[in-house]
Amino acid sequence: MREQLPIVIILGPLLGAVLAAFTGWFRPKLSHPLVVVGLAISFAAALKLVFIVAAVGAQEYWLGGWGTKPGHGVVGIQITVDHLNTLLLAAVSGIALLTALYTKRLVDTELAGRQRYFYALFSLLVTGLLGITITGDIFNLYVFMEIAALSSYALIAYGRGRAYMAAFNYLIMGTMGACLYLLGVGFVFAKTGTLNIDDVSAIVPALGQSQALFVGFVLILLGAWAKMAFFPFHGWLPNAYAHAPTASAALLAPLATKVAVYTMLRVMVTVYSIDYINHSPGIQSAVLYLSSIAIVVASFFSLTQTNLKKLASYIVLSEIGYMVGGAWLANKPGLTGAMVHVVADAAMTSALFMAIGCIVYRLGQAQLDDLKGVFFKMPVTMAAFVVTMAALIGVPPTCGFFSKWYLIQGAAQAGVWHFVVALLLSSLVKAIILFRIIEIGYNRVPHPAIEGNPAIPRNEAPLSMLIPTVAMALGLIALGLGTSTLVNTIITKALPAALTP
Amino acid sequence: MSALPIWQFDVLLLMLVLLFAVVALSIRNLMGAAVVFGAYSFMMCLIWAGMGAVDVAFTEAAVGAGVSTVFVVSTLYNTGATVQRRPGGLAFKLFIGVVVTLAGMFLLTALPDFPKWGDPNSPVNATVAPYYILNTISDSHVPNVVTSVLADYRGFDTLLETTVVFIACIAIYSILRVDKAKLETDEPVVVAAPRYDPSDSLIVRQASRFMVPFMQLFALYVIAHGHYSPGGGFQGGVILGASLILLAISFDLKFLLRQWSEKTLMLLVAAGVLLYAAVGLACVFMGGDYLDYGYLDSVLPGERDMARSHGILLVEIGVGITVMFSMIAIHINLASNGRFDRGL
Amino acid sequence: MDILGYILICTGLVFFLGTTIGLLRFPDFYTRMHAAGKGDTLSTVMILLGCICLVSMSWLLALKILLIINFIFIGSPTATHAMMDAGNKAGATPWRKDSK
Amino acid sequence: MENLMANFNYVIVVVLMMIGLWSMLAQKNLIKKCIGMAIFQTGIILFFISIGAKDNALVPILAEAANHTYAVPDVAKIANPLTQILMLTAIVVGVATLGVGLALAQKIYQQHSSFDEDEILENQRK
Repeated sequence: MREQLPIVIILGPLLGAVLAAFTGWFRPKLSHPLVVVGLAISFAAALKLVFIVAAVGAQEYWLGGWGTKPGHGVVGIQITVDHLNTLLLAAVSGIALLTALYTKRLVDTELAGRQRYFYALFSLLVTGLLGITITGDIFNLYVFMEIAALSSYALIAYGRGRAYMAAFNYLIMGTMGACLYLLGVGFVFAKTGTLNIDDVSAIVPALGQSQALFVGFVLILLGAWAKMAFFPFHGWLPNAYAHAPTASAALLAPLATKVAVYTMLRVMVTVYSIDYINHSPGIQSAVLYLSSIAIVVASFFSLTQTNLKKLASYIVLSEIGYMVGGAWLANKPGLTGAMVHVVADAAMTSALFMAIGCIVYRLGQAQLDDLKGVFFKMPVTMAAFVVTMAALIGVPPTCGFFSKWYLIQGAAQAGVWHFVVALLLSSLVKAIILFRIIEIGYNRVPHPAIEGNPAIPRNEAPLSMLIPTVAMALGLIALGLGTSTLVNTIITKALPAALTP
Repeated sequence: MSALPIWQFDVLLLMLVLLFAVVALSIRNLMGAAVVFGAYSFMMCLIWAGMGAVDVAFTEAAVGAGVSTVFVVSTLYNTGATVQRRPGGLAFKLFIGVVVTLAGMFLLTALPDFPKWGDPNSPVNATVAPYYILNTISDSHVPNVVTSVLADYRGFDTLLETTVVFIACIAIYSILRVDKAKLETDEPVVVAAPRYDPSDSLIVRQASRFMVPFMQLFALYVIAHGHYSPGGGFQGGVILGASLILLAISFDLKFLLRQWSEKTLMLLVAAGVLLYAAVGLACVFMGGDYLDYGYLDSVLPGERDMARSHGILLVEIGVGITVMFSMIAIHINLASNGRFDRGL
Repeated sequence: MDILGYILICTGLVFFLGTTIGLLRFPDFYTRMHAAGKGDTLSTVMILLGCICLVSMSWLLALKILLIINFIFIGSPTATHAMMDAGNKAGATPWRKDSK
Repeated sequence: MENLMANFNYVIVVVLMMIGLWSMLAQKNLIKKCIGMAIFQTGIILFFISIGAKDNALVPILAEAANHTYAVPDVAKIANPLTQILMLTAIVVGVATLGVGLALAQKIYQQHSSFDEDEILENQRK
């Protein structure tokens, strides 16, 4: 059964979604458990594979048994679990599982009467994201991309009102990204004749300086950037995530962009080699400048926001700059930092949106001014929130610190000082935001002792939401403590061997 | 069956395609734009058929030109159909124009690097693809190479593609479907004045009543004969769906919903995906990899290659079911504004 | 047989030309639809009949083409009728000799 | 110039792509955006079919020799099946996206009685 594990990761959420679509008509209550079971199976398989990969190396799986044929390469579709994606697979399925448990109450209240297909779409989105991560075939990746994209449009549109326009804009940008990616795949395919990532990467160096391959590379990158809302293409993201129902945003925000970053990493590291980037210094420095701009601009926009959800969306945007920049430093600490940060940021954003979801659930809205006294009202939630923000700032025992440390190290090594400045600046901005929220949450309430009225009643979010939130926040610290182990056992092996240390 | 690419003819068609694209985007009447877009798709079909891609041309004729146009038209039926010209915004349009032109120039720089058009020894034609042509008979005994690659060698893509259709269906359902009970209080509904109701006409009704059985027969032939001739689950499913959409248009939605209730439709959409996924899962339980139909030889008649052939038929049926019912469900949703009562 | 096929196809093309001219030159919606509906059907059927003559070796193919002809014979006039009817309901006024 | 004629398909692909992309980004009408998206997609499909085309090639359906047997096919004379499969998938994905886009546009029209992006944004600001 062990060799079937890679496909189980995909099949769990896929079958869970299809079955949930059935039970939505007979026993609507059954949809949620089915999806949770599917995600749990997927998570278990992904976790097992992390250990297998760490112990024995990459696992390959050929759909339909169509593997390598002499003279033709791989004729079928291959899915691969290797050092580069195994951690992200575990993170995606794990976060999705926790989010699925967490969203139960939110969906019952926020989307009452309309939740027939919510969990099916939720699970299909996870299928798409896991598929993008696991696949070893560049065209198959496109199909998974569209699966994830179509379900996320629907999940955002659940928000109604302005969410429709946000979803439509996302649809246009997302389709543009996917089309550019597909065109890039076409260019690569035209020069190499194969779609399998391993085969392509074996052929690419032999072709030398090929303009078609270069154009394909740029197109694929542009596609991935449109999908991850990197700086020039970022317009859709804040509206989409802020107007989406909290239940959808809690899943979309942590995972969708991170998986797009992974796509970029996969293309940079495996499909093309990292030398390819070192040989085009003009583009490298341009992208580094873009990422710095992305970080700074997004950070300042997050300062001006008054809505908690929108603020968090801008934080997501600035984090994307970290990862793109780190990857494009194209040296060892930079890439390590980007790879660690993909996983760490998925966890951090997830915890952030979960905490915000708890607040929204109790307060009904998420304007900053509504947070008055929230620390007295929901102390546990806010504790998780503070831990999350600390992780985003980069306070030592949390995972945010370590990835940021690697990134700064990489930037210093490459001598890209503007990136260092941007990183520190964004940490500063996040610290300001945190203190502002603390100030609003603690101080703007008339002190109960002075006014003589009883203390603000504690009114925590329900346990089904609180436990995943707290678990996620604790996970941030655990992940931080385990970072060095993960880097040593898995991530170093994912780095290309030719990289200068 | 030969397809001789007369290249002058191709060039003419390509220019026409460009013209149609420009017209479809510049025309101010949106209904007209939809129709021109349909014509554009048909032109594309011709080009592709000329390059030997009959299956693609068939699918585009059924999906791109047929069903897409119906979708656009039924959307417009519920809404306004003209573009109001508004002043301003020229600078933005110009800016985008410059950006897009630069992008196009960038793409054109790769042109000299491409293998020559029609070269049988180009990487694409000489690396992986020959395997399929040489081995399709011995592997699965399916002479239509497209079908065997679609459902067997790259069957996973097709499973996901079916899933995409399924997602589109449930996504549109959850976006548009509104509860009739809530309708009065919840959202205002803009109903365009009905322009033309074909169900008035006896001729249209009788003609479509006469045509529908033939269409369905043809669709079943396309699915079942997909191993030997162009076609398969997608094309057949779309035609089956189109035959019922024709009924829905020429009679009314109620007529269709009497036979296929909303629940049945939506369940069958999921059933097709489930059938496909279950066939794949059965292969795992028989000891093979996922979607390795060869391992089904103990339950299906014939040796491994015939088991593959039958497995392909099974999954094509699954594809057909999903595509057929999702096309109908999407049409009903779009045409009736999610109210499932009346519409185009 | 081949010659018959070519003759049929050429005749069909002539009718097609007539259709096109009619579509462009006739004065109002109804006469244009009349040209399009009638000429189009006849010319397509003739071209397809010509094709049958050219592929007379294959009976299956000929049968398929016959089915297509059958379809066009039903579909095309019905579509023309539906469009005419729609035009009538939308209030397109017919052209008269005395109207300019 | 000869190069241009030899690769005429690719030039058309690039132009179609430019038209589609411009329309997706610059047009204000939601339906026009959807149509532009579809044009972009068909352009890409044309690209894939073009790279898989072969001169004087037959359709990728093997001809039966006699009695359910098949001769070994001449690969150079049979069009590339692989690109065709990929594009079958892309067409279906395209229509799925178009459908979702139209559904969203319809919902937006219900709220704002307009397909015009500027007008919708103005409405939202109120």
